[in-house]
Amino acid sequence: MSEEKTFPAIPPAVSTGIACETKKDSFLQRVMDGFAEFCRARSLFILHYCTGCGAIELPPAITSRFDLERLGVSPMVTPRQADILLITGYVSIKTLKRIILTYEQMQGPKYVIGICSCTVNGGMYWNSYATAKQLNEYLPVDMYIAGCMPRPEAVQEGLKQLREKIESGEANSWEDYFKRYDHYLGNQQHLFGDDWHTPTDVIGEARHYDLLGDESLGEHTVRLEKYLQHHQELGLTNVELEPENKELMER
Amino acid sequence: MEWYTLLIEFTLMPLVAFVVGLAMVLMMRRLRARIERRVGPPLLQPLYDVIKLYSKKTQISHGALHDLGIMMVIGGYIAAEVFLPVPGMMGMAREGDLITLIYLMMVPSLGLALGVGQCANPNGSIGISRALTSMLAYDVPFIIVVAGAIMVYGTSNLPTIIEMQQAGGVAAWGISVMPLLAIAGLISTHAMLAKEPFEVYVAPAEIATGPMVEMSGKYLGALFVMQCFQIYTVSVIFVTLFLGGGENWLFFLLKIFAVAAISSSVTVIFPRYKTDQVIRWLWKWPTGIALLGLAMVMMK
Amino acid sequence: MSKEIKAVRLDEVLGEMEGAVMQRKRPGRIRVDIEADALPTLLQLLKGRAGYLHLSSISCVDWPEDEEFELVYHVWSYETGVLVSAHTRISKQSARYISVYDLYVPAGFFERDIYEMYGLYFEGSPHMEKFILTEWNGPPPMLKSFDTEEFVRDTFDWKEYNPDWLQEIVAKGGGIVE
Amino acid sequence: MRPENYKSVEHPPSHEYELNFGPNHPGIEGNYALKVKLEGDVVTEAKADGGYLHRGFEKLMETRLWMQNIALVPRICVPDPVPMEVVYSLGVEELGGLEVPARAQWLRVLHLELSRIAAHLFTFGGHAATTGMYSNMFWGVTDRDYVLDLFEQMSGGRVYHMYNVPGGVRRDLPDGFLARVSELLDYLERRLPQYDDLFFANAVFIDRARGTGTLTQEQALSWGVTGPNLRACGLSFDVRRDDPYLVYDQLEFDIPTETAGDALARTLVRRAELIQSIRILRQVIARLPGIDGPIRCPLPNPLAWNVPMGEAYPRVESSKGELCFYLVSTGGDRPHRVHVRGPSSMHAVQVLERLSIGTRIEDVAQTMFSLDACPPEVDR
Amino acid sequence: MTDIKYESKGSLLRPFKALAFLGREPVTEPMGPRPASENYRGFHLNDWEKCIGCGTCKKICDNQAIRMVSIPDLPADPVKGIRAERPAMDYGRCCWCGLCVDLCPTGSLSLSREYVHTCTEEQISSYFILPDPKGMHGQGYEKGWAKTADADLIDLERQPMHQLAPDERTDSFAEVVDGFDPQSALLEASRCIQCGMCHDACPSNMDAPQYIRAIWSDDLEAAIEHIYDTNPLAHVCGRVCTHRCESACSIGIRGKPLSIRWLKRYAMDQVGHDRVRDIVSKRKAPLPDSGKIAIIGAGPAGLTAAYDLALQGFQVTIYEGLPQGGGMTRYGIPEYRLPYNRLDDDIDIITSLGVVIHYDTWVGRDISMTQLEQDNDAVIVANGLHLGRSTRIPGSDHAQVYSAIDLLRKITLGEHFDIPQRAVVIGGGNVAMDIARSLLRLQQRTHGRTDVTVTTLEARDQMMAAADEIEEAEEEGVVIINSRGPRQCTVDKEVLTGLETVHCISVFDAEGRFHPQYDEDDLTLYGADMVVEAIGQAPDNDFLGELLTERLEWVRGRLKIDEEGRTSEPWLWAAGDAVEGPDVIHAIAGGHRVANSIQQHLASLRKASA
Repeated sequence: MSEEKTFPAIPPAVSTGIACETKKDSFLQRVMDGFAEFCRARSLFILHYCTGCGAIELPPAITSRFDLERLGVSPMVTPRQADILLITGYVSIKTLKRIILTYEQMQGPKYVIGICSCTVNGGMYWNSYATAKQLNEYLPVDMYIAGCMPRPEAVQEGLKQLREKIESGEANSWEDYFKRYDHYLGNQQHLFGDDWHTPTDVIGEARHYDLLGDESLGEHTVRLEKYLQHHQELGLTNVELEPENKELMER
Repeated sequence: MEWYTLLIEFTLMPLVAFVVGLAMVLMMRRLRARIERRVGPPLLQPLYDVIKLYSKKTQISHGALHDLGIMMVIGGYIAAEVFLPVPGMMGMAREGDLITLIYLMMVPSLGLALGVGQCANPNGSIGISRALTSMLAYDVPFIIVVAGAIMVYGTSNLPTIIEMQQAGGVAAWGISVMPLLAIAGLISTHAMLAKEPFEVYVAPAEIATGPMVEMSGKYLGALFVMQCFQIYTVSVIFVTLFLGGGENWLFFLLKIFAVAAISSSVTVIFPRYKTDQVIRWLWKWPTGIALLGLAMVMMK
Repeated sequence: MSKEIKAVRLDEVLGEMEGAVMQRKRPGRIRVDIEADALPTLLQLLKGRAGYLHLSSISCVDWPEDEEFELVYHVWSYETGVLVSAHTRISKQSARYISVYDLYVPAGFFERDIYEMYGLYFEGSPHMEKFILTEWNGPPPMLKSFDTEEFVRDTFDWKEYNPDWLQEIVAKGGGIVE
Repeated sequence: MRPENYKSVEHPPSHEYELNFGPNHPGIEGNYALKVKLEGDVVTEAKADGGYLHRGFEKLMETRLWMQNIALVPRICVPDPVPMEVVYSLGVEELGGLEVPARAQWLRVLHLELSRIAAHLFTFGGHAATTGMYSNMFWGVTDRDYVLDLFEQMSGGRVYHMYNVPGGVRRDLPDGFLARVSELLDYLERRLPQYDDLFFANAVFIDRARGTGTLTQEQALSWGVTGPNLRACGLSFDVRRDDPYLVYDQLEFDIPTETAGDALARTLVRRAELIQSIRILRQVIARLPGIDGPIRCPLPNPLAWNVPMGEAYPRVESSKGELCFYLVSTGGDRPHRVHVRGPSSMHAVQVLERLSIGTRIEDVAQTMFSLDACPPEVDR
Repeated sequence: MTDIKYESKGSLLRPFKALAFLGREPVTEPMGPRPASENYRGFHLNDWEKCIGCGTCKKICDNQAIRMVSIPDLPADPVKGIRAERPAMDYGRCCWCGLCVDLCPTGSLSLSREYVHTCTEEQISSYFILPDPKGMHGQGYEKGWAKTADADLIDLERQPMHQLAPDERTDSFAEVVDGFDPQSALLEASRCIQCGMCHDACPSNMDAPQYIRAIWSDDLEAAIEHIYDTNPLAHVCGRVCTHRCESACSIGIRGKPLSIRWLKRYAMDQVGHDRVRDIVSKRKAPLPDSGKIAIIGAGPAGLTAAYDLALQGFQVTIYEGLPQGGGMTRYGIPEYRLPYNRLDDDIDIITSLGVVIHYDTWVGRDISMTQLEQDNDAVIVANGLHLGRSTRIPGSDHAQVYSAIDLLRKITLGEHFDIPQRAVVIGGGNVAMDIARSLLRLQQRTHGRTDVTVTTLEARDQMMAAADEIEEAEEEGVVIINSRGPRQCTVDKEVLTGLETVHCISVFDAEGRFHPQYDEDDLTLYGADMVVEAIGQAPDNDFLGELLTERLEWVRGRLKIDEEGRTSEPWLWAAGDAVEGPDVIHAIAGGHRVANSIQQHLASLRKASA
């Protein structure tokens, strides 16, 4: 990926299937979109990843007593299959890297739910050197559920709210990640250092799906591209840059 | 047969298979929920899931083989449905036979192997090798069962087999004629569905759902559809071979749902075996029973 | 070996160790203070002759005023039901000590932990690399000289809330009292 | 052509893989990873990778008042938080020379044993899920939830109770609580045969668990294994009996053991422990109404509480094994040092690494769950 | 219960029993939140009526989730210990441990049974709430986790203070109260929750939380440092302060307030006098803009002003008419409450800073005001209240009718007067108690028996005197008769025979003004050979001279001062009881005020001239 390629004219969107393309205003299209949103709101695959202690209330929420499957929720094993990334509480910096990568691997539309106090303002661990304090600096968050930790009923309520948000077509934070990628990347770089990068090509994706916004590219993405270019010149592929990335990927 | 009838049947048979398959998946999930002491998903949940997956706005592909593999998965089953006789629709069933069907049913597995191979995820690779291993394990008893059935009925043509059974009433049903083979057949069809205790290649806790690990959006949707086809196909084959096929739609559906229900119940109450245990178990019990059944059939 | 014999053996062992100061804190709890170079020998004797098979933990304490680390080895005898804590002090200057991994396998974990958290290196320990703090570039965080609150203040921002009720109060001249 | 969001890696031609088992992996308990090298699907090398849940508890505890730390400690081990509270309280009491009233001690035993039941039910669920048996997981987690209901009535919180404070407990029991505990125990006793049918006596499970992750007694002793895992190797040791704390010396209970040391033995030991916990709770229910008195000794103002100088090493038997805190006070209002010695720091790291080598990939998850390792406790 | 052996092979059929659950009802709860348990720890509730804004919740919060918000609409009363602040909770931090509830001194804070709150990124401000009794979403959930008697983390009881038994103390002027021993002082100090209400309530704004914290950490010298920040008469205040701090103490809302006064005394008593002097001398930090100041009266106000100014390098001269310093604290307070050597210590520290005190020097007699004005940059009037007010009832001009303040001065000076066999004191304030108890001691010493009656206009619960004073007085044998208004002093043949009183129905009228109503039919005579009037004092301002008196502005017999303590004359400041009414700590505050004002005034003068 060279630098010249960083700022070309945005290519036209390519149609890739149902509801994948940009919105056209035809009636049929709107009906289709509405229907897709209706189904999306009723089929919520959550990623089975316990990032923090709030995860302990998810098994009760999913199991018989509170049975989230009534809301169409199923736990999914890999980020590829999941729609919802549940951040269950504090996020240690080590985990945050994995979460970001996980998020980037998920397919849009994708939603992030921040559970517990810690995702909002640091929570209990506000003075801990090891945890990130505000989740929304690094990822766009659709819904917060208060509590330390929230009870299964609160999780249920949060998912219901998310469902309404999806159905009304407002749950577009995943587009925000593309559109304001520079902002998120900047915060990520602030925390992880300037050479932070994931093996995913967020900019390429944004370009492909016509999701480039005014803030998609900026000083931070330039830094990232320079870094990647430098490594490419050394003859390394994207993935082989660091063993860590490989590990990130293989989950 | 007129070409247009055939065309209608070619469209209708996979569609029926899909719809019935969705209902079977729902039944499976509801049944599981009941044993787990909970309510379970709403009625249209399997449909929502599939549509949701197909309406994902971004999509990752790992290359041409990945796409091709998934096409083979769906294509194999769609083709298989056309060879499966249902009440009122014969499709290609008269032209093909049991052996064709079995070959067609291997196509999806191979397609999956092909697709997953390109995903370059070790979990997927392990999953595929496990899938092929378990195929080896359940195919042995299954082939014996099929062989036994062909021997009993004297033909591998499915419509003929159905007609023979329906002509003789319940006493002529495969399950009465060759009970041991029926048992072995039930076990191996259950193994074919890759459900516990033979669920070795999806095993989430071991290899993060194996072949599905890199499947997203439409690909996963395709696998969901495949699951519908698979459970339908396997049930119909069993019903065709041993339960006299469908006299009419009501009985047909009752029978295939009964078979699916047995399979689903077993799934809920067992953990999974390890891969080597699966092979050992399948080569020991169902194979043994099938051989015994075959011997009995041959002695008659 | 009977409980009594083992108990006698403990006193023997401690008697043999020169410079070891023993203190019975309460039944089943013995504290031994010992020089750093004699501690491995003590543990060896305790394990070999008095049946202290279980290394419960190795704890490190930072004493910034003394420029020293205190290492505390808790060993437990399943037979006599006595927990011996062996205390020793290491100078922070050298920040190196000898591993007891070959004596007690669990030491591997604890020593790595102390290495990560305090920067105290254990010679001969098999895992002298990062485990928990692989993504951490700062100083060993458990050192008293590391101020986690200051680090957090420098690294992170806090959420700024501006709810309606607060706006109203601010308009009236009130507000958050710092 | 759609963009790839990462480039593929070619596998080496041999059958060797490197696989990251976790941290986002359903086979791993919590947010934890095991990097394994595979040949075919046999593990040749395993290396634990922790720190995903690291919050720096030991550091944070040094920055907070003695009383404030009660909010922090239960969070060290999420599935079994009560022993954390108790062991911290015991430590501060030892340092401060506080006398815990008898009623508080019995309440703590009640709390601890309920927590042990909850933790074991959770483990059965988790263990079953690794073998693909979700129904048992659903059952286990749901039945644990009934215990959480009791916790909620007792302490006002479902998961984090913060019920034990140095000097005693925070609230007395609500009315009719013991009767509800008794009901729950009856219920669990009715349920246990159903669990046996589904899970413990399930031939497939027994086939799977037998011989998985086998520890010999020598290995267990030398690797620092404690708790049910140690008892599954044939050594009858339990801190509750052999280094008693609270009022465990006034209670009758057995220490169940097995000799095989594999996943099955460990599960059976836990199952028997569940029964013993029920037995202990029945004794507590019988005796608690006769023990009146305060639930807490007089405490200094939490904002101005200097705990006398000294050190303490309290030990309790958590559902996972031997749990100790090493507390050092310099006479200040905050601890000088708290070292958390959780049982899982052994089980999830060195023991798991060693047990994984030579097994097949399918056994790794089961081994971990059968060891009942708790990653937050490793990471702290 | 079945037993499963390790050896058993298990069964493939037993699991099928679980299929029985196909026929059973699910255990799933209906959708929506279940009611939480009775002591659930949900979102906060705060009873704004009870809450005093002390901020203790903020201090115990280990997550810094609580912030105090000042709300202008709310009533604030520093004297009663009420701030117009309320806690606000950040649910991005809270961990629902409930320590804030357990430590809340008023019990206003509790947790509700409400626990569901979700919001989107845009609504994230809803995570920051100001709890009120209605709950987070105004839906009035019931109270969950609240304070209970057995789980209160606030220590409501005081450390007991040893004092002399009544029969031990009546025969001498020995100090009644022993003061804390180190252990109980530490324990008492540890009760402090550092809310700072005492600081706000103290006229001199003494930083009591700081020195209490220092006492608790056994760093008494630091405590002395903190005390001398705002109070040079530490011994005096450690003993006889009217301790408004203790009335404002937030622990006092449900329990006994902290013994702040005794703690100060403890710190002062423990650190030797020489050490205190060393500590104070280190504070001296001369300013360039110093000058010469004259102070009239060596009472608390004058001494405080002198201390402040001397620290800044001013040359301070105090003119005191009486033979010793201390003003009303010496001549108005008996020695059993304030031993004179302690007062001497306090004065010694001030003089050690270079303050010159001319005793027995009456301004107006020995030196004129004009002289002072000429010689100094500024003059402070702190002459105190040395004239007793009279009831002016018939017979009150009798020689055996004394004013309390005169009598107390006589006792201190050792002047002779006839110790009465029976004495009646009119008044219900602290001075009445002082004179009653002093007379009682003198009676015991002279006659071996005691008979002192105190008649007060107010009912018992309205009495002005401090509760412990009243209690101690009664212990010693003083008879207190409430609700009696003096009618006349009965004189029989030039000899005082007693005081006739009338029943007082009410003291104040509906608007709170002093307007006693009597029941004229209920007359009682208390026999006495001495009647002491202790109903108030007045200043003696004759020394100012006619000219100056006319130039100055007056308010109801007192010098008019602005809020900085300045009179209408630019060189003259006034402070202390004479302008503010009798109270030691107010006088000290006034001393600080004028010192500060003078310093600023002179600095601005210099600046203007330069």
